[in-house]
Order: sequence, then structure tokens, then C-alpha cells
Amino acid sequence: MSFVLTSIVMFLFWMLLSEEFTFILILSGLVSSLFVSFISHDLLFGRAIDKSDIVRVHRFIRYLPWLLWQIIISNFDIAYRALHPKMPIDPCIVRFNSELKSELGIAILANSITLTPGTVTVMANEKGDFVVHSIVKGDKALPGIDIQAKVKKIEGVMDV
Amino acid sequence: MDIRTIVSGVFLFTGCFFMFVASIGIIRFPDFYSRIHPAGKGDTMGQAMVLIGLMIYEGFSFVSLKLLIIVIFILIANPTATHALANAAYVAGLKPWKKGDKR
Amino acid sequence: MIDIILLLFLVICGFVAVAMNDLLSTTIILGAYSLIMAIVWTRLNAVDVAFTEASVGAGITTVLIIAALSRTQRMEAQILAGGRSKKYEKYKVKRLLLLMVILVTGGILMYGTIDMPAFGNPNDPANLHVVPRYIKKTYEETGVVNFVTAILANYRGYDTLGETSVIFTAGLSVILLLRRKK
Amino acid sequence: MFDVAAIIIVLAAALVLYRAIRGPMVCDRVLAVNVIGTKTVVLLALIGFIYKRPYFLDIALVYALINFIATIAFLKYREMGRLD
Repeated sequence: MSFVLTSIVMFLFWMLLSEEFTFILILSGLVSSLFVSFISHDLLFGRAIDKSDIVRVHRFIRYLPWLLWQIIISNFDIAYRALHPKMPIDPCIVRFNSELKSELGIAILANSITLTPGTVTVMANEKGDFVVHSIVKGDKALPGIDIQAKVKKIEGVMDV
Repeated sequence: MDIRTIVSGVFLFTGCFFMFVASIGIIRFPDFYSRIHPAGKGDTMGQAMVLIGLMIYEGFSFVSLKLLIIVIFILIANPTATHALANAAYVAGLKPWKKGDKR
Repeated sequence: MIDIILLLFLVICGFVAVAMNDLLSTTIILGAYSLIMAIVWTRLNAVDVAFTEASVGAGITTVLIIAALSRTQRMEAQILAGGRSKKYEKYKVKRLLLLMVILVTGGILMYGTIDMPAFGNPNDPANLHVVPRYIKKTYEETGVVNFVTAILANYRGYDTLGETSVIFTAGLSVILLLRRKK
Repeated sequence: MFDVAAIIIVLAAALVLYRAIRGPMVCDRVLAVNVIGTKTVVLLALIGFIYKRPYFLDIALVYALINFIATIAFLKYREMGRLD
């Protein structure tokens, strides 16, 4: 299953890059994508895909607009701090434990923290411990509980 | 000058502005951890903006599909790379800069 | 305008890479050098050279040099920090001598370029014989769109094959040298 | 339009190069080179559009991938002390 899916993805990527549809190109693309997925088919789709994954993708797509908006805000924040003559920064390091369990959820939360205003993930491990470097002290230092709640919602009923 | 060129130009120059600001931030900020902030955010978004501007200019074709793939890859990879860098510095025991230390 | 800034970049990167004391930093600066060099290749319309520069220069070389560094010393020997010792004086003399040798060699090489025809002049002998054929007939003879690629991979195919085998051998020997014995 | 954008990005890369040269620690240098790499990707895409040869995007794609690899190799060396 994972073999077939990986080779389909690889072949689509090949077609996208080649942009031409002659016989020799399609044949070599087919051979090389089969070869690549023979070597590494357990990397891309590690476990079987079931229905909950589709739900998760759907939830993630609904999460994206909020994330994009946060990216825009954080960029204006960075621009303000970098261009201000006195450079209003007061960095500190915050530790907390998110109660996420799955690797995917932790990865999404870490990248979201990096992209939201004022905070960058310094360390995250598989137990859900996070170390965050924040550019301001005080209330804003801890990355909002709402990010965690949102990511937890994406993760949903994960059976790992 | 049709409307599409104008929109793509706006995207292009907003992206350029943010990339430039990220560079200034990387130069001005006092320590490694705070330099990660502009590198992780400003660059990611500036680059996405410029490439989206190019996508709008190009219209729908293979080229804009490739641009879309680059944008998605960078939105995933750039925060991961900065996070990995920060992790390496943290493991090495680098102390963060506090307010009041000298620059 | 862009070309001048980029070439300036390259010169600065080269000087800094030589002047650094820390070999790891030198590797990283050379990575930046490769990145910029690939833009220069792209502006010269040599797409596959840029590909090679990207994958070999910025990717594999950096990884291999870091792998080699992980088996050796990273910092330069402490002679430099030694101050006014006798060894340091000897080192200084040696360094001046080396500088002289480099300057003379560079001067001879520069002198050699004076005899070369002007860059891009259409009436030069170098541009009269094979170049028009490459430009006119590349597509019908080889079916390749970009004719820098066609020259490298078709007309000078054996040359490129030789280069590739040299790089392949180098990669193999690096793997043999660096492989950890269990 | 593309020319001006390309020049702005090259100047931004020049600013970052200052940090790569000066950077007190190796980590700063890697960060700077990583940022230069992302700017290079954008620059390659822009040059492709300046020359009206959008197949330059393939190089940009390769670059986006390779830039990541070099950074990760360096970080592995820093954390483990070796690469294999």
C-alpha cells in the first residue's frame, strides 16, 4: 500500500518537473519512481491511512487561515522591533508542557509557535516538553493556550 | 498595466520589504536567540510573499505549480531549520541575552 | 548592477574564508560562496552548471568537509596566538615568502590573459568556427533546448564523463576513508 | 519591476553576509548562511522571470532542498560530534 502511494506521488512529482510528455521521459520517470519507492517506501507513509487522517487533514486546512493571519501579525511585530531605534526587546526563556502525544501534533505546535508573534521554539521532545524563547516578558511570553487548544483539536482522537 | 500586474507587484514589494527588515533584524539584534526571530518569521513570510507575487503574475500553469511547491516546502522547512539551530545552541549551553547586558 | 554586487560578494567571501581561524566557519562561508556562485552561473544562463554548483558545492562538499572535520582538529594551531616567540617570527617570514610566490604566480597568470581575445567579440577566432554551429544546429542535432547543456553533455560528452568519473571516485574514496569500523 | 526586487534582495543578502563574517559564534554564521540560502531561492526565481525562462525554477527547487540538507548536517555534527 505505502509502496504504491509513494510511487504515485514520486511519479506525479516527476511529471511536474519534466513538463514534457514524450515516451522516453514517462518511461524513465516510471522506472526511477518505482526504484525510489522500492528503497524508501516506509518513509513517507509510515503507517496505514484510515478515515481519521482525512478528518485531520480537513481540520488542518481549517486551521491554516488563522495561522496565516498570525504570520502576518508576527511579521509586523518583527518589523517594528527591528526598525525601532531603541529596539524594544526583553528576551526570556519559558518552559512548559503541552499535553500533546503524537509526533505530528508536536511538530505542528512547534512550527506554529515559531510562526506566531514573539516566540520561537528552542526545544521540543516527544514527551511534549517545550522550551520557548520569547522576545517579550510578561503575559505575552507564554505562547497562548489557544494555540495548544487548536492543535489539540487537530490532533483529535489519536490512537497512538 | 493591468490589475494583475499591480497586485503581483504589491505582493512582490511587500515580500522584499519583509526580507530586508529580517536582514536588518539579524544584524541589529543582540544575541543568537533573538536573531532567530527575524530569520524564522520575516524570511519565511517575505519569501512566501515574493513567490506568491510571481504566481499571480504568471497565472495558472506548471510554473506557478512549481512555485506553490517551493512555497509549501519553505513554510515547512524554514521554521524547522531555525528550530534545529536554536536546539543546537541550547544543547551547547548558550545563555540568552538579558535586558541590561551590553550589546 | 546585480552582477557587480554578486561578484563583490564572491571576492569578500573568498578573503574572509582565507582569513578565518576556525575551519568550520570557513566551511560555512564557502557554503555561502557556492550559493552566490550558482546565481552567477544562472545569470550566465548555464543551468546545469548551476545545478552542479548547487548540489556539489553547497550540499555535498559542505557535508563531506564537516565529516572530515569531525575526525580532525577544528581550530588552527596555536602558533598564531603565540605572540612574539621565535617560532612566530619564523612563521611570519614564511608567510611573507608565500605571499610573494602567490603574487608572482598571479601576475604571470594575469599576463597570460592579455593575449586572449576580447570577451564577446564576434570576430574573434574562437567565436568563428564551432560557435555558430552550436548556436544554429544544437536543437536539430541533439534535441536539447539549452545549448550550454548541449555543449556539456553532447558535444563534449566524453570530457564531462571523465569529470563525472573523477568526482565519483573522489566520493567513493571519501566514503572509504570516513567509514566507521564497527 | 523584477530587477528592482532582485536588487533589494541582493542588498538584503549583503547585510546578512556581514553577520556571517562578523558573527561571534559558529551558530550565527550558520543562521546567516541559511538566510542567504533562502534569499538565493527567491533570487533564482526572480532571475528566471527577468530572463523569461521559468525553467530556472528547477534550480530554485533544488536549492530549497539542498539548503536544508547542509544546515541539518552541520547541526548533526554539533550535537553528536560526528556525522556517521
